[in-house]
Amino acid sequence: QRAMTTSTATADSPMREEFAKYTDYLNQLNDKRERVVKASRDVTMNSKKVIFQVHRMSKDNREDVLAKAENDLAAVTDQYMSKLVKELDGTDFWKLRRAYTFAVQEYVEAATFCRFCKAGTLLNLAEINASLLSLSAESLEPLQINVLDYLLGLADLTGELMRLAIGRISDGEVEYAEKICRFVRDIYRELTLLVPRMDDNFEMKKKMDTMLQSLVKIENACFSVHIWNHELARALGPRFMSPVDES
Amino acid sequence: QRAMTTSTATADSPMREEFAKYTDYLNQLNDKRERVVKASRDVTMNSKKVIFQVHRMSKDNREDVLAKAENDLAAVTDQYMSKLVKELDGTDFWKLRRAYTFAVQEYVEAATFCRFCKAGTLLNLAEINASLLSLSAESLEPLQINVLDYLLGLADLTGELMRLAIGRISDGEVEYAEKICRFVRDIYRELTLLVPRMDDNFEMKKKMDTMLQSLVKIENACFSVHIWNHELARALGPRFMSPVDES
Amino acid sequence: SSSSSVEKQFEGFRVHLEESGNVRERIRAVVMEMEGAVRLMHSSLLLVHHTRPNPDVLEKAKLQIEVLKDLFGGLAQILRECPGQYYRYHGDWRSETQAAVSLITFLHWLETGNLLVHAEAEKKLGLDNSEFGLDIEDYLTGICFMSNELPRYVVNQVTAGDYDCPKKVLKFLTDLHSAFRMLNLRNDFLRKKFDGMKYDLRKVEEVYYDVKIRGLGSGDSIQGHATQA
Amino acid sequence: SSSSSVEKQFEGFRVHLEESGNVRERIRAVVMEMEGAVRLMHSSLLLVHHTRPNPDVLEKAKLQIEVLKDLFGGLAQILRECPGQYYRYHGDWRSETQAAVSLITFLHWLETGNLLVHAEAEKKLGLDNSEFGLDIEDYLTGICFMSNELPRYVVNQVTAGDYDCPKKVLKFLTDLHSAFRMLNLRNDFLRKKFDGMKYDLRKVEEVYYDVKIRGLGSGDSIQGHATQA
Amino acid sequence: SSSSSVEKQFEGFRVHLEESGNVRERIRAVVMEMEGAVRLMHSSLLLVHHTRPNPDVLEKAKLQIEVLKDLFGGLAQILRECPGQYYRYHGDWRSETQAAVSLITFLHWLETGNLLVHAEAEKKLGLDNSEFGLDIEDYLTGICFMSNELPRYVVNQVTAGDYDCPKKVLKFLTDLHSAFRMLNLRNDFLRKKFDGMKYDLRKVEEVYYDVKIRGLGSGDSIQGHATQA
Amino acid sequence: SSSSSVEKQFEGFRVHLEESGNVRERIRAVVMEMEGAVRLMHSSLLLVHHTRPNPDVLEKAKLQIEVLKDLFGGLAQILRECPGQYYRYHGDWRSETQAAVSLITFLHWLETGNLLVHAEAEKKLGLDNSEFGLDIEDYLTGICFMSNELPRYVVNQVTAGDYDCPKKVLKFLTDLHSAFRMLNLRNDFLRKKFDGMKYDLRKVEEVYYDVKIRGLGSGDSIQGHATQA
Amino acid sequence: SSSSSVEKQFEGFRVHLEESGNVRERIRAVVMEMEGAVRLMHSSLLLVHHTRPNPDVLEKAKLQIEVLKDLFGGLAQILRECPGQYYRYHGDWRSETQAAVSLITFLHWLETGNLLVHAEAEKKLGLDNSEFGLDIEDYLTGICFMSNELPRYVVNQVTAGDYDCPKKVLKFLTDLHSAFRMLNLRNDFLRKKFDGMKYDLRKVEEVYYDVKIRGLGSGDSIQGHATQA
Amino acid sequence: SSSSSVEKQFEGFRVHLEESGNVRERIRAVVMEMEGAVRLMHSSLLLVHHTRPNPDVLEKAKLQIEVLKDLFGGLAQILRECPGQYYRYHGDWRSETQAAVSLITFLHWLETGNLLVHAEAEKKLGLDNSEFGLDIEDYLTGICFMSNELPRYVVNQVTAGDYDCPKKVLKFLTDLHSAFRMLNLRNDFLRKKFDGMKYDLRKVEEVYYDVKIRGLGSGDSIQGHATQA
Ligand SMILES: [Mn+2]
Ligand SMILES: [Mn+2]
Repeated sequence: QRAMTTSTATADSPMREEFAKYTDYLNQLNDKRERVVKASRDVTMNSKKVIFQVHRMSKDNREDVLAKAENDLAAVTDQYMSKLVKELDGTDFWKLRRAYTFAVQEYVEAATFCRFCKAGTLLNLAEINASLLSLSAESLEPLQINVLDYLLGLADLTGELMRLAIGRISDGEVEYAEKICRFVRDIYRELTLLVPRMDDNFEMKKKMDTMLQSLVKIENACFSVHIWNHELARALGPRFMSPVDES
Repeated sequence: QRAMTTSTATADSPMREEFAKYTDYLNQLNDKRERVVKASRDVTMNSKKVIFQVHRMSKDNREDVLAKAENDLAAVTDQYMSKLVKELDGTDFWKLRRAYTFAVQEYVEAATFCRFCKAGTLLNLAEINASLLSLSAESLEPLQINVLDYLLGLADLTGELMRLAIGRISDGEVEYAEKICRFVRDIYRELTLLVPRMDDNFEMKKKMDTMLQSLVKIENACFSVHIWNHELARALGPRFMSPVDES
Repeated sequence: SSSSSVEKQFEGFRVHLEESGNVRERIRAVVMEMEGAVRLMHSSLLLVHHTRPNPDVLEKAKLQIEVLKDLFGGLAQILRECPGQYYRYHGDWRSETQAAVSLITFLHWLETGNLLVHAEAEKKLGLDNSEFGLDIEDYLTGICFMSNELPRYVVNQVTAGDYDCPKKVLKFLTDLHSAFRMLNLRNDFLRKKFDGMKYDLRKVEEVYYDVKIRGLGSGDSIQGHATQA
Repeated sequence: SSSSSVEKQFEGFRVHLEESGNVRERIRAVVMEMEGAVRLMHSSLLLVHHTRPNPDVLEKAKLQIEVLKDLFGGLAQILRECPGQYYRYHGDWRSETQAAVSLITFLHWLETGNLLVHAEAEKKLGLDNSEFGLDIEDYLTGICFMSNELPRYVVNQVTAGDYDCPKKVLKFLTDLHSAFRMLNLRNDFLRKKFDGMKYDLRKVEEVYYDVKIRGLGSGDSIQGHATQA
Repeated sequence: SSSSSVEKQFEGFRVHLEESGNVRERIRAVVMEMEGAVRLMHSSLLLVHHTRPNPDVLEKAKLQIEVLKDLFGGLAQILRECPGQYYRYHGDWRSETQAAVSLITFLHWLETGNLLVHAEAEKKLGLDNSEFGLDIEDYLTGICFMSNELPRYVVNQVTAGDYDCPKKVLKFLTDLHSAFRMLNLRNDFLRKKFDGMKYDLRKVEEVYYDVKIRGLGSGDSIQGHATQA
Repeated sequence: SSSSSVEKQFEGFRVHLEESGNVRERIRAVVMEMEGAVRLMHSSLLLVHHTRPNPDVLEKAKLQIEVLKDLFGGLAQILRECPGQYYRYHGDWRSETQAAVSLITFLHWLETGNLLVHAEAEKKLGLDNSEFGLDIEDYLTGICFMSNELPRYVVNQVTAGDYDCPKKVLKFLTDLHSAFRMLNLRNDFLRKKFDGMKYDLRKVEEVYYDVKIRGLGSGDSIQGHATQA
Repeated sequence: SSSSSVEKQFEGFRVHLEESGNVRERIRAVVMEMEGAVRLMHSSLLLVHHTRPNPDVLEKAKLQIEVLKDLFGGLAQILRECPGQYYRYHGDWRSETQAAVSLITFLHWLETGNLLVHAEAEKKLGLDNSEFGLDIEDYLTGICFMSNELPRYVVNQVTAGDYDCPKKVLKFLTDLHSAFRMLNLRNDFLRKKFDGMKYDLRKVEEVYYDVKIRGLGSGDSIQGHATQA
Repeated sequence: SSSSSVEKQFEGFRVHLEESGNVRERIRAVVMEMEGAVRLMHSSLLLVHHTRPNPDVLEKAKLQIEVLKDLFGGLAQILRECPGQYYRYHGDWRSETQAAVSLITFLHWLETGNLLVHAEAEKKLGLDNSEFGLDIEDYLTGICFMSNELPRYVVNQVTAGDYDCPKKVLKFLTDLHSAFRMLNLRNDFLRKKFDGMKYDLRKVEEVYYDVKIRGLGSGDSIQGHATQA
């Protein structure tokens, strides 16, 4: 009968011992990847909630809303980013990057969004990474967000800033909108220089297109409110120019 | 200053109370979806492991290997499917289907694969669903896998059966391969009648193409071994026909 | 034999799928009628853009609500035969439902100046029983569509000489927008629609101030202007 | 000012990304050489299909191993400057590594009849330090590519008159396949390659029996045949 | 023999396919000329955006109508040889026909302020015989394309100082849009184009609003403003 | 007035579009039944891969031909009301017709070993009157689909013990392929399908080769073998 | 022998392919530098959106023109070695050339308000000898890309207080668009880019309209307003 | 004025583009004829698969070479008017050239058993002047296509009883493959086609194996078998 000879000899071949090692390696790697994916989903979802919280800001409630948002962000850092750090276990940051990159991008988006609304400045990668240092156990190499994920998160930030700008104009805060406009212009311009150098920049290129669209939306909004204000100033006459310029 | 009038009045509008209800609803739904997604990943990964275990089967170790596979499958059911059932919380089976359908398909694939290897029969949907009944608490409506997910899982099963058939032929079990061939033919033929009726059948149509390819691979393998055996039988003369036919 | 047990199960599936295929065909027929009713109601309501709103226009539009109610009743009837499967077929009538919501909430606002809340919308469409309700995301999407009509409405009303309209709409839309901000939306269709509402709000605001600086609204003079007059 | 602090940070990124861009360019140059070396080695080894294997053929192929070792050394050198970023650039030399593994393991099998295990492969390619190792999935993929050569080898050897070759290859491939089955593979590239190994195994088997029933192998007569002779 | 009967049949097919291939090539040649004529006419008509409309511009555009008429005559000639197959080749000249309709109806509107109705359009393009008519869906699609030009036209006319233009266009477009809404369109290309018409309408409404709120149109003084004066 | 003449025209369009919408709905209903009949026939015919062909299998498949004939009759009935518009709606039943042709020609070949020619196919499907025929490109596409079934058929028949099948199929397919090559196909769907036919031919050639080199077919003894005997 | 004559021929091919491979590698190196220079120039020019245009911004951007000129010189040098093969490698530097053209023509327009014509562009980029010129389609595509920048520019200049900018840009873009329309473009990339230009034109027209209707531009007083004054 | 200098420039572009458009149209006409000739030649040559090769079949195929030569002459004529632009239009006749090469080299091999070298191929197709040659990569791609025909040829010849064919083909293909391996191909279309050649080689090896292990070829007796006899 066919194949009689071949199927028996294999039971305890010397190869099997070798392959047992490979098996362990692959199993552990896959388990780790799964844990990282799960931790990442929590980071993503809760970072999104922080972003929504910031959008609840209006002229009158800014401090309260932002204080809550910062609290929520701190909770994301302490509860969920720390879990991600733990699951990553101090290694394989690059190997498993695809499993957590979207979460980290969303986290960067939330953190930089909070900072801009609070202080009008860009939260630096170094600052974020400094805040992550305390999360990992002493013995482990701490997770440090890489430049690529930071920049990808920043690209998404500009979409949120666009929404914010439109809202601020409705709320009468034209100067705030103009500040956002300048900020997004700066980021966009800086990124144009960096994009071609980024690893796998296909994704980033798409985000740059979206970013330009967002920027144009902000600029168009500033344009309409500007000509509108200008017409108003003319209508009211020179005596009444100043309060309008202040707005 | 612009917008002075509008931003103040909103704080305690009657709408807010209404929207607080909507907010709660959406938050709960999203949280539930997240939990279901996570439970689903466990089901998927562990079902895949069961399938690999079954593939370790050879002529000599069948009972042992399958016993272990069935054990593992039972563990998937008890530990991971039960968690999925719990997270689904007895409701929203259709609403959240997209969050768990791939997991359930993979589970069906694993369960039907085990059954075919053990008994040579098709594990029915009713049997699977019966085994799930015990997982949910008395008070809840139990998760019942729907026909669509079952059929989608079945379509994937044929890919595993193809791999199995090729392996069985190498292992000399030609009759086993022919049995698989007949089984896959039956499933394929039955499914051709059902596909057009399935919801969103685009996915299933793709799987049907893959299934036909798998079937053709099995048939081609059976063909080569058949003509090969026939040539052998001729070479050995009529006296030696019988042992070959038996193989 | 194994093959015949396979056959038997699949025969069961065939029956099951044929039934659900029939359900879909029946839903399709109702939905096509819903599309017609929505279209008619939309056509009737659009007239508010070209005249000052008046009872005749609104009454004609309201007639379709009853039609829609009956059609939703028809859907509910069909779905009653498939308990627990509302969301299986939900995608088939989704966009018509959203359009219907946008129209009845617009109509309600025209009549009362208030938002038709979810429970009332369900009631109006005869969806108030526990089996066949109005999905909240559909309701919210419908509200966004309604908001999209408001800038156009305000522009046309001002053109037609109603200078008090912008203020009323602005108040309503500001409240609505602020209420929407409480929601945590996933990055999906609804969020995109909500983004559009911001532009509606801004356009209405611009019209409001256009009217105001020209001293056109009743009792709405702004300081600068007032002084000037 | 805010704008200049932004600029400063981005200036840092620019430097960082330029550096990593340079790393990529340097890797690219090495990988192009690796591709050439792999191609040469492949060409040399292919000669085993057309003649009985002989030391000359193998020696010539082995020369390239040293070249590859040096090139991997070059890569390691580059990567040493970016600690912990092996997997950042890994995709850039992946397919060349897999091809290299397939060739050295095939060569090793031709010489010894045994599988070159992972640790030995690392050593042969000079990858044995902890910083720059041989990724296990790349090693396993390389093994699958090697397996793809075996049916062709066996067919050509039999044509060239070596009737004992099929048995030897069959034993080896059976063991290898059985060892592979221990792995839990994700549904990915490696799994697809492993599926191909099943077909290799079957083809080798057919050749083995072709030879056997014709009583061609040494000491390999099957009963029926033997009796007949 | 069976084989030769197959051959004979295929010889028949060869002739059939060659003939229809030739028809397509001849249609292609005519359509390429139509494309050119449409382009020229479009270029001429575009000048109305940059000046107040004047007879010279319109006359130059009208010259192309005769060219188009001849070309449609050429198509009709070709199709006469394939009775009953108008719709088989219809797709080949469809988009040029739609473009032609959009241009001649725009031109007609500029001259008369009225919609060029289907029968007149057929006549203008020499399509009035029963064999080769102007497909109604193509006519309607062309109308939608024409509507897309109106917002731009109105913006440019106001810039050029014609403040009465928006009112006139708005009246025309409102009527047209409301006539369209009576149709029960399938979910296809035409429906999508028609859905776009509402954006044209909205834009024209906004321009009319801009003009009116600033009291620019003749007989368009706003009440509030009037009092103020 | 101008506005009412527009209205009147659009009323005419409404009627026209509604009528053609109804035609499409009626066609849709027939086509859905055709799809079901085709599916049943396909499923019956699939059984020829499971066993040696036998009358029962073929008889069961043949039952559906009558069903299809009735359905095509239904289509013809509908189209009779729209003279000259066969090709307007043609796309709606095209793929079902092609599938039907592939099945009836396969069945005919199984019974007779000959190609069912176009005129016979038209007759079988009741399409033989001049108004509603079987489009030649659809017929040819159906033939290509039938050809795709042959490699699988031949493989399974040999496995089932019919060693003369490959020769027969090869003869048929070679003739068919060579007849097709006379056609001058445009660069379209049919051309692509025909290009695929060469893979069917190659596979059948290989099966015939496999059978012949092993001396399995009747009257197919190979010389080398013969000498040896 | 035949085999060695084959070998000899392939040795010739090897040399040929290696040479053209080297040419490509050298072109690649130059093109990568061009990409960098284009990027820097783009980034500098983006500043015109941030403020009213000023000499500093333009001077900084201009620095890169010299860099580009040198790089094009490098390309020309390489191509000089392969006479008649400009178009063989053309695709390798095409998109960088188009980007460069868009930037230098934008810069030139900012400085002079005129279009940089083809001959001048060639000269600026040092492409004025007969061997290595600026492909006309690349020049035209670059012009289209430049046009895409204008709507954004005009919006930002108005916001920055330059109310006369729209009129100037509109004049330029109208002339440019009308010049383009004379061309008979094939249905390709350039045609698609040109089709996009009409959206730029429409946006600039709207900005001009917005400015003019509010009486913001100098010498742009609107009649209605005038009366009121 | 500036505007008219722009116009003048674009008038130049119009002429330029029209000329190159005409060139493309003329090339298109020639290429369509080439496609036909290639198709006819292919059809004729395919007959070698169904019979033992014979002079009649080859002679008929050879007739088309002259046709192709004339058509290439036509192309050369057109290109002579555009010096230095061979590679600009090269893509337009590329695939027909490759197909032509595959056919004439296959034909040549059938007649002589040798590879038709590049210079001979150029000569056969009348491409031997310096202006309009046969691109080397097209020649090589054509060779790869020819190689794809060989497995099929060998299978069919063995079926037809020519057991010595595999050995001959194997020798030819092995030499060809080994000559190809000397080339350093870029990662492009040609490389992909060449990678496919190894499957042809493997298939031919397997056929040779099949013939040899059964002792069918002349002078191909297998040792074991011989002993047994
Ligand atoms: Mn975001
Ligand atoms: Mn699977």
